[in-house]
Amino acid sequence: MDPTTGLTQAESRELENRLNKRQVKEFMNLFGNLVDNCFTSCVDDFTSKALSGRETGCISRCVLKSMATQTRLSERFAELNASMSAELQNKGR
Amino acid sequence: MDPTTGLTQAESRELENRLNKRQVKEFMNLFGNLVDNCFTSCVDDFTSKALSGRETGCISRCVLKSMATQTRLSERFAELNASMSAELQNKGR
Amino acid sequence: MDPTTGLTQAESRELENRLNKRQVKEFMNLFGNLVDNCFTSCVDDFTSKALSGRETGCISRCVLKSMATQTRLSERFAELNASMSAELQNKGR
Amino acid sequence: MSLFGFGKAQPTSAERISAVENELKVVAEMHTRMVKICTLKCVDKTYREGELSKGEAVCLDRCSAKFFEAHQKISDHLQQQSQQQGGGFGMGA
Amino acid sequence: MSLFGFGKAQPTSAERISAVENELKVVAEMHTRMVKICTLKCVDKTYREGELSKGEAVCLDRCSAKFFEAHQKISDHLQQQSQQQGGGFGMGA
Amino acid sequence: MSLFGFGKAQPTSAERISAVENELKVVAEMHTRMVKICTLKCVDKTYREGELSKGEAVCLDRCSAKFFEAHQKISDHLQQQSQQQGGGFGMGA
Repeated sequence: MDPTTGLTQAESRELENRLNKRQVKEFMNLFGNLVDNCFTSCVDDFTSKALSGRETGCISRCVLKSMATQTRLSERFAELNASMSAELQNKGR
Repeated sequence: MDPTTGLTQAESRELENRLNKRQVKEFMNLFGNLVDNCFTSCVDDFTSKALSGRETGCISRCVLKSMATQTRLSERFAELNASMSAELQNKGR
Repeated sequence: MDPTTGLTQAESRELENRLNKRQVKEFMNLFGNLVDNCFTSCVDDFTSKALSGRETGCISRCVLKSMATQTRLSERFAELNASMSAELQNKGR
Repeated sequence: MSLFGFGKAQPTSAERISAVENELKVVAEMHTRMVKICTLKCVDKTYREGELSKGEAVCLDRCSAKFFEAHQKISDHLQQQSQQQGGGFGMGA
Repeated sequence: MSLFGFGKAQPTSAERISAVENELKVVAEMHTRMVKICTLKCVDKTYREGELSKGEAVCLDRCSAKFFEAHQKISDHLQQQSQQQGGGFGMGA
Repeated sequence: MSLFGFGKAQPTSAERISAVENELKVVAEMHTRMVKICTLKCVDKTYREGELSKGEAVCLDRCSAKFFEAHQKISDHLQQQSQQQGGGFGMGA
């Protein structure tokens, strides 16, 4: 039995399975949002059917900056979530 | 057998189970949209990491007004849906 | 065994079942997005509770144009997807 | 709103449940979309007040009636179209 | 964030897994919403640089802190409201 | 577009179905996103006409080609990044 979740080993395994599926889904959403956001922000010229050098550069920088944003916000999220959980624990949950 | 839905009792129970899950999901969406909407509308000053009095007040009013909107539209929706269903029934469905 | 997917017949049937469910879901999304888009673009006058002739006309044209857009983009998508798949196949996948 | 009728002679238990579940889901999604759109069209986002103004309330009532009318019109439209052309509105896959 | 506690005496295995899964899902959705909103509030969309500027990074930190505070406030608000009125925030179906 | 390959020696029946289902889902979501973005970029929202103008049609063709190119570029980008850093783009949970 996992003392944090109160689940048996078999239950933990089933949960892990489902979380893996969720993670695949979340990664796909993340990727889709990245494409949406960078394409919308960087591509506005439809006089040609190939990306221009300017557009390609913008997309590369957009991907890098979006990943930096994601990383920074995930760190903050983890910190804030931990301190909130600690607070709730102190109140007796 | 339920004469409206044409389901047996066991089927009704299974349906109820699924609808409960859906309701939890819908409530979570509702709550998430409320946070999105009220945060986006009320918070625009990032010179501090704590909500200002003005922002907190705006969020409270936003929550109240959003609940009033939700309630009013749900009443209208129920009326309109009922009258539309009655109309379809009259046409012989 | 299907040589393209590598699935047995029973697996293909199960897959088809799931894809049918997905198609219903996708059609519902498509329809919902159509209503959202055409209502948002065409209806802006709330001095009456019935659609005006102008609004009704706008909605009809919006539906037609959206279907034309959907059809054209789906053709392009199929072509682009086919040529991309062929390219990947050539690289040895 | 019978988008998912019982076409076949004897639907299985799972099919009967899914049919009712789907009808309810269609109605729930329509509700969600209506709330989103009519809030956007009618409710002032500065949140100086926590209550709906008279003007906002009337706008919501009219918006919901127009939304139902538009929803019905678009639904009829698509049904006509699909009878004439035998589909054509989809991924074309 | 214990929105889905163990109210009943002896939850089944499936219920225990769902409860943990739901808590994690709530947290994941909150994370996704925060990333979307704070990116919108803080990150310049011209992508002249592939890195976050100092100003953008600080804005993201403050935005995430404010988002957690707002999230908590709105959650408390709704809980109070639902205790006073016994619900009222939903589809009313 | 083989994001979900068969890494292990002998995948079970359920895994094989899921793999094919996931590939199709990725393609369907990409299609949905492309329709949404290119409609936004190319189609005039006043709906004075029920047909696509020549200019709109050409814009849609080019937009879809650019969308595929951007999609591919971003996908390659992420794959490089994840090989260099071993992940880092996710919730960090």
